[in-house]
Amino acid sequence: MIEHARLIAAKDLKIEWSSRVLTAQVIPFGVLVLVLFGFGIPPDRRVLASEGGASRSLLEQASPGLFWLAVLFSLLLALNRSFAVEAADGNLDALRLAGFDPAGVFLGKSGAIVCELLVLELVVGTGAFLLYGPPLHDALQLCAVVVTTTLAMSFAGTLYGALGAGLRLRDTLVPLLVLPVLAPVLLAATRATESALFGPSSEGWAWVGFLGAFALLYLGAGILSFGSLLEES
Amino acid sequence: MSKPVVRLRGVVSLIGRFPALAGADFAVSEGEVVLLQGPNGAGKSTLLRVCAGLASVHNGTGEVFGFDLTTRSGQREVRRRVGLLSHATALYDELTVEDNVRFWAAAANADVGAADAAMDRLGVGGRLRSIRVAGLSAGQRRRTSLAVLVARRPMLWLLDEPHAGLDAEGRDLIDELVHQAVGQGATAIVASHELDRVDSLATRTVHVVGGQAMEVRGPGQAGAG
Amino acid sequence: MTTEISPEPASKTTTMTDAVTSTGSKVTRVLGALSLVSIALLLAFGLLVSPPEIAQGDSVRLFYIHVPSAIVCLYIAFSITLVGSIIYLRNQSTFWDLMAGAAAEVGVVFLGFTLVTGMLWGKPTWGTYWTWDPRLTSTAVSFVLYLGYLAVRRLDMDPVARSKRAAILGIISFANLIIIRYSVAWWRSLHQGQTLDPRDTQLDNTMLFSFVLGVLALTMTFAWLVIHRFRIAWLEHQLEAQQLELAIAERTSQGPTGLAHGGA
Amino acid sequence: MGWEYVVPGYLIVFGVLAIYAVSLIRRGRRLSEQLPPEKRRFLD
Repeated sequence: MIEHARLIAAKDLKIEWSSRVLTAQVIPFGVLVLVLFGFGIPPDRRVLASEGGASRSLLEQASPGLFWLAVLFSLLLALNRSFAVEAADGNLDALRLAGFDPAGVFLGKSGAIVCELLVLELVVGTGAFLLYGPPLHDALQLCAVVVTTTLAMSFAGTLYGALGAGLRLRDTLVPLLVLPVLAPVLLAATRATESALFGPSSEGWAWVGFLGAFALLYLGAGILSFGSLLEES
Repeated sequence: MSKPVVRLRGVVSLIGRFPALAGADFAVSEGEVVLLQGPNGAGKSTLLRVCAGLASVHNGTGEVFGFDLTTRSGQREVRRRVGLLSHATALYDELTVEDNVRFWAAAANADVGAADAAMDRLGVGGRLRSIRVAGLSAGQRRRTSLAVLVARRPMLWLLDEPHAGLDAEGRDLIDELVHQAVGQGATAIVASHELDRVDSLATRTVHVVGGQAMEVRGPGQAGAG
Repeated sequence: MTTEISPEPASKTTTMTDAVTSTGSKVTRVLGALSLVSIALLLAFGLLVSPPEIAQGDSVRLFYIHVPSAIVCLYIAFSITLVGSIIYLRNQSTFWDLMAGAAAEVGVVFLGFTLVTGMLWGKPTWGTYWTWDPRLTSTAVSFVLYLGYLAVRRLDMDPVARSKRAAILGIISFANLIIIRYSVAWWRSLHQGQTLDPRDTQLDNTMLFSFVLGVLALTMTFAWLVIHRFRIAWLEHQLEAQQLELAIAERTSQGPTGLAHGGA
Repeated sequence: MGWEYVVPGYLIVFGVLAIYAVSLIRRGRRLSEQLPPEKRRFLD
């Protein structure tokens, strides 16, 4: 299973590396979304931070949510790409014929998405710090949030991506399925990032726990159901 | 002397809601090279996909290598043991020839040496190895796809119009490959319109018409055995 | 799905035998009558007999349909979908597959009612149609969640594979439903208290009776709708099976004749 | 107080219910006409 996962992940990353879709299209898209948020939310508007009476710009205050929204939209592109590659030219049949362990395929595909998202988050996150200028209260917590959220989004996303695999309506169906499911993840990631950036940390760790539990749940669901999803057309 | 490899009885298989196979009876023994013949839309491709464990059996019974095609676990066992060359080449455009062949070979637990040997054998080794599949000609794609098949060393070869899009040299190569595989104990089912080519190869011809398979005893072709 | 068939063989039999041509039956007719009576009673008690509430005034009357429809869809409908999906995955029972789909569709309708009445109640009470009330927010997300489930059920693909995908989705959607409600409630409880909790409402006896009536009326209506929706799905399934048999027979008949031509 | 929200609420809910119920009945009639009676088993 692990060997199969490694094969699939290596293959997907190699495809990304050689086609440069991630670096040339998805990441610029994520950064663009960040910039466009600045048009929608007036950058000069200031709000009172909850304690101490210091004021922050509205964008700075909203930066955690905006960042994760940008990541979520980029995830949809990455997912679409990940399954478009398999849908082309009878590859889905070939995957079935190859005798892959379905759990391995799930782990491999979601693993590749995790790697891609982490790269994307590094770039888009840097962009968010530069554009919105929030403080950083707890770097360790921020890392924990990023890792758990990435896992949660990738596992759930891959499961729903496979649900749409091989269908003509995939492009529109997958976002409809994924977005409500990831709504709690977006919520939790935003709250946790808020406390990692602005403090206090205590509340953030609870949300990190929630994100971890969500990721585990979808890891299990994906491993169990990928056989039925992928092996029948 | 000859063990049964494929045994289908009254198989109905659907594409969407269309019965591509409507009660097909079909049997193949070990070491045979069976030629499938028939007009377009007769169900040849679906017959091959059923034998590959890909198309599901809606009605009837089917076994390949003794594994039940009506169960998912049986289908999974069958899939591991067959090689299917279909109209689609099942290659990743963005990857090189070498990456593609090695990926699919590794998936089937074949070693790197087998993959390399297969590429050389099909004439896509050397300079072509490091070219992306997107940049290949149709014939070269097909050769690459065949290299994957050869590297996997399947026990049952399912070839759907294998000669299409290949030059004379490539066609000879296919015949040679099938011959060699059968010599080593494999079995082959070939769907083709090019009778003159396959006649020399086939031990038996089966007509596929209207989603059914009909035995034909052509001149000079003894039945199974 | 059903319009493109040729009705020749079927319509002949129905004109000959004088059978009922509807999805009704004795059970559903009784159930339908009871639903209508209880709805009439609900309208009478909910709108006329019961008094306005002290704090909310007449808008409390929306509760008599808001809360029951929430109970019906969240506790009954989607539970049926969950159970049906599990049973289908275990033994490929067509009955439970179709039942899961029927319950989900009617459930989504009731979820829509919950959403609309909740917003209409919010306007006079909170001064706005939409507040980020945990119940309202999670209901809206769940609504989209189950719309997705219904979209998968309508996909044009191999019916068995579709049923399997739908069943998997039916199970994880229920888990998602819980996750969404839980997380949204947690989020709101951390940030701001609710101005007016629906549960604090003071109910006198007539109001309580109207509420119970609402639960009764909507539950029976739900049952009636699900049974009819299920029967439609069942008929569609039968019709598809019949068409398939025809198609197979037609294809089979092509066999020998085609061979005679090809083999000659 | 509140009647202007109560009335539309009741109208929407029971209106949609009525439309939905009628559409189900009609769909059922149309479908069952296309099937022989012995296929109309409802398992209830």
